[in-house]
Amino acid sequence: MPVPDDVAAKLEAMGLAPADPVAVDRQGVLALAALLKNELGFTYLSYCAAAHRPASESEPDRTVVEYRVRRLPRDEVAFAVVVPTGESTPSLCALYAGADWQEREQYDLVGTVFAGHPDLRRIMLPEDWEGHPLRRDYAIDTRHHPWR
Amino acid sequence: MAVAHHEGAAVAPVGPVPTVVRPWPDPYLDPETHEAEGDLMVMNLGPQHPSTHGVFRVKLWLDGEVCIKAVPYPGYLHRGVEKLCEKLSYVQIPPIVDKNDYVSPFINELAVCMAFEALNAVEPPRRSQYLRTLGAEMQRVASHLLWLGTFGMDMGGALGGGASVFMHCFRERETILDCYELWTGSRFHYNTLTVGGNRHDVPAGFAELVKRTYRAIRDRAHEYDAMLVDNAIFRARTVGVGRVDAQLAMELGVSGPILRASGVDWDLRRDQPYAAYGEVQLNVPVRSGGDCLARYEVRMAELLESIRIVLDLVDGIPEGPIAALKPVKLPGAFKGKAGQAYVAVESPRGELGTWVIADGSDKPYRCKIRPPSYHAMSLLPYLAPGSNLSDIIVTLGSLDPILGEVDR
Amino acid sequence: MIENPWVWGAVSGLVVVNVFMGVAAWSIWFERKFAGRMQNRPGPTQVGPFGLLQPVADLLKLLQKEDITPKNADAVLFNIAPPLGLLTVLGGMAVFPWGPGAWVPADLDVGILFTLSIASLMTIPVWMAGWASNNKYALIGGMRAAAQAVSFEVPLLLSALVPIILGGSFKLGDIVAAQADGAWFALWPPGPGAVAFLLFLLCSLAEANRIPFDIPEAESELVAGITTEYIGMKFGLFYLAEYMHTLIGSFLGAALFLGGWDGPGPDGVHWLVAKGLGLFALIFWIRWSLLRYRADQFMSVCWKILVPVALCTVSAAAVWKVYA
Amino acid sequence: MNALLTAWAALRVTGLNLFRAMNTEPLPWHGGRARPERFRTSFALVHNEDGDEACIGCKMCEKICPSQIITVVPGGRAPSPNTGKPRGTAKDFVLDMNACIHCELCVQVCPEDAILMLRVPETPGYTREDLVLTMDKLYKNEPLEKSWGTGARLVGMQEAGQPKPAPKPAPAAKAAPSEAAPPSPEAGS
Repeated sequence: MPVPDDVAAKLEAMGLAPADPVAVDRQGVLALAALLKNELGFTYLSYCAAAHRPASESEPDRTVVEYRVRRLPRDEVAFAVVVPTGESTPSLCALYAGADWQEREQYDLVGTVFAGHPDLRRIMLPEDWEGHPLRRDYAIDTRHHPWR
Repeated sequence: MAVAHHEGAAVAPVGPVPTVVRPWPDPYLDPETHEAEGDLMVMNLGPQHPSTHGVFRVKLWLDGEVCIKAVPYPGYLHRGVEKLCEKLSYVQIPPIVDKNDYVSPFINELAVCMAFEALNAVEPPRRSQYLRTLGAEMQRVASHLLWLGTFGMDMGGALGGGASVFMHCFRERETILDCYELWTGSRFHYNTLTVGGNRHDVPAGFAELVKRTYRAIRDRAHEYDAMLVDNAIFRARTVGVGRVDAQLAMELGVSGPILRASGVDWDLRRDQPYAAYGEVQLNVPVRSGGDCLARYEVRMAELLESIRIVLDLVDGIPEGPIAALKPVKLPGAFKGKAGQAYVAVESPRGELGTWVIADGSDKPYRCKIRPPSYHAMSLLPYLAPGSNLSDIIVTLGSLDPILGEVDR
Repeated sequence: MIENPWVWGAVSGLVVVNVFMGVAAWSIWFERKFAGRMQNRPGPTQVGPFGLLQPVADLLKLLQKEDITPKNADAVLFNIAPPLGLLTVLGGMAVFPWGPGAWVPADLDVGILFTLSIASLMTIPVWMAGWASNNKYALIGGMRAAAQAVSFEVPLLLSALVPIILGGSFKLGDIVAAQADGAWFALWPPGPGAVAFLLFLLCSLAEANRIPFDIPEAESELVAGITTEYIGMKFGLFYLAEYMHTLIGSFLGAALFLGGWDGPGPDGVHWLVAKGLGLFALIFWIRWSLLRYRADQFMSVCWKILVPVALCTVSAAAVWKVYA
Repeated sequence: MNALLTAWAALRVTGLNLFRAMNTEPLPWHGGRARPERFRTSFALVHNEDGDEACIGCKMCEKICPSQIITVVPGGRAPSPNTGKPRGTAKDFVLDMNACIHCELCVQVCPEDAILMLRVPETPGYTREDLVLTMDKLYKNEPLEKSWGTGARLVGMQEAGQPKPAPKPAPAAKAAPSEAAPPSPEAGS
């Protein structure tokens, strides 16, 4: 989906390239989300999803967190934040109530830490589970504890 | 509440946190601060409970029979589908995701197949698009019928009128599954879609069977109304119960009939047409009540609308091939071009999306399934406080959660 | 007939209890068949011809189950509650007249009051079970049952007052005799009798925990209500007691409002049985067709609608009795 | 009063259904029901028209199976006892029905139409081992009524009407990507 025109204009004013997803850094993600929600009316949080990227020659070990918000019925914008492993990204819970469960799921499965989340617990896996299964370095070939 | 094992993580500098007014109940309420008449009772509704529609636990703090706080614990049915998707090749995934939303497997297959096709910009042939639309609408009727039955059961009990509604709905649903059985050979987990098209063409006699089946369901729909919505007890149990605020629902990402029952006119089939929906006349029922009755009305109207679409479509399937790609012979038959795609379809429960990252190999790099029920379940901490235990059950039923999809 | 009241009581009591238990057991078969047909399915078919031996199979299954008392339950109360429940139900049958004359195990002068009060004692074992189970679902179920009993006893007694007023006696046999030759209270006098019959039917649904008033059990909310922790024959006794409660309610209704053993052709116990079982089937029909009220709605239905209507009916019956 | 009237409406519906035909499927030992020809349940290995075991041990089904329940041990090429021509054989073939999801992919990929699905109702067993179909059990299933789908038929159905393949794979070629998506989200940052 192409980024809607009014959003593209605002994004350029913020110095962001209108792409799918819009790449934004951790300092700017809350401001961008607040802009999208409060000024542009993107009140529907479609999903928050993270993907783990192992360290490469140019980049450190990191997760990429992508949020997609919609202005019903037709427009949608996605923005992605890169979170180096061991650091955290601000949570969008204060803006979108739905970010609560979404970020908990990503924390549980991918291991991204969201700062300022009111209730960051595991949601899918047992509380005493070790590791985050959707990380690329998570081994699935042991059939016994600790399952990795 | 911070959890010990990530306390060491460096916190990124946070900008000014916007303050928001939250007109809905606080899901993070500390029960200690509640002034109860007597003692608070902590009740674990589930994981083994007849009305949680699967394996699901809600921890309820009850003051008498009135709930003051609810904390849901999903995950009892977590099967690691997303991890499985990283380990299986693209062509092996459709039969696996059948099991996510086990009430509408066809639409699950559709969602992942469309996402994979979007990676390589594969366009399925027209006949396949029509068959997919037909199958999806047939499935929607089956899914809503199952919801109707279980909703009746939530209110009428397994040994009462609810069970009769349930059995009547299943009677109709079985005939729908007979249609699928004729088409795909399987009653439920069809594996009939593949990347780039369909695996099964419709056989002879299919259109007649579908027309007979769906006309019969349409002609009996008034019986469910007589058993449920016309009934004074049903009205007493649903009017004003579990009222969903549209603003909250949108922030939570709740979609589908629940959102439409709260007055938001949004349907992916109409607003972002996929498959052959662009060529199908579609009326989207919307109610503004936001309560259980409105959700019932929206779903019933959708059921009738889907029956109409099925009856319209089944004779007008264009001729032609059913698949754009060669039939699958090897796991590596399809390789996704490096990149990412997000495709959402309208499942009977709302926006069912697939977010897939490809790295050029025959397996997805990351495949996230965005299930509508997960978002619907996140409504529960907001709906439960202040309502009676019986109302929580009805509200939960009206959200139509499929736990296989919530937990994946 | 046997002259000694002790021997007569023992013999007739034994006959009534055994026949009744048997009827209750086969009524489960009947309900399953009946509900099955209403849901377009055959019901039990595998055990015996038409599944007729299903109750025997159920009984054997229940007897084979391990007898478990939960660790933290109050063992004494937990274990005496089911037989006590059955006992209270059976007690109500003692004064029931099965035919004209001496066809009654114990002919009390206040027979109807005895029956109703014994039947309402059922609340105590139910609450006992709910409390002793040490289970939150059972506790809520027991609490609801107690609340339901204190509210539904009122319209039940009031509606039973109507035939008492019209028949001019507390003795069940006299009430039935007063309806001889088709002057059934449900039909004559027009008005109070019919309304009272309807009220009685509704209240006996509530008394026997049947939909739409089955909130103490409410499987979709409370798992199995008071019987959540019960297993095997202890559960079976509760189950049986519930069916017998329904059965007694329908027979009482037949006797109080439908003329008992009176009917076209020769009078006799066959008419009573036919009417009783007819009412019984009606209760099942209602049960498998309606939804359940919420606890608070059901209380308001009771106090705001049933009680006032019952009071009016009693007054109307009294007026009829005095002036007509 | 309204409650009573609407209750009567509900009673009417259930009363009406008392006299409707039953829709229960008869139990299998009472005849069961008619099943459509594509109906698929368990598996069978079959012999080909020459009387040879059709399986050539190519492991295609083992590779495609999403739940990885098929184990094929190839037996190498050997002359057929019936025709004398050399052909592949399978030394062992195990299909663990405990985890089968009936996706029919193994049937679709089989180049020799050797593995087929059955059209008969599945029979439950008493142990988990009953559900592990060894080669003997699979060949014992051969005389049972089989589903319509075979590798050739399924492939034929999907290929029907498709343009004949040019030397290069035709469908992928026409799908020219209009907008090349970035390889990963952070590429733009």
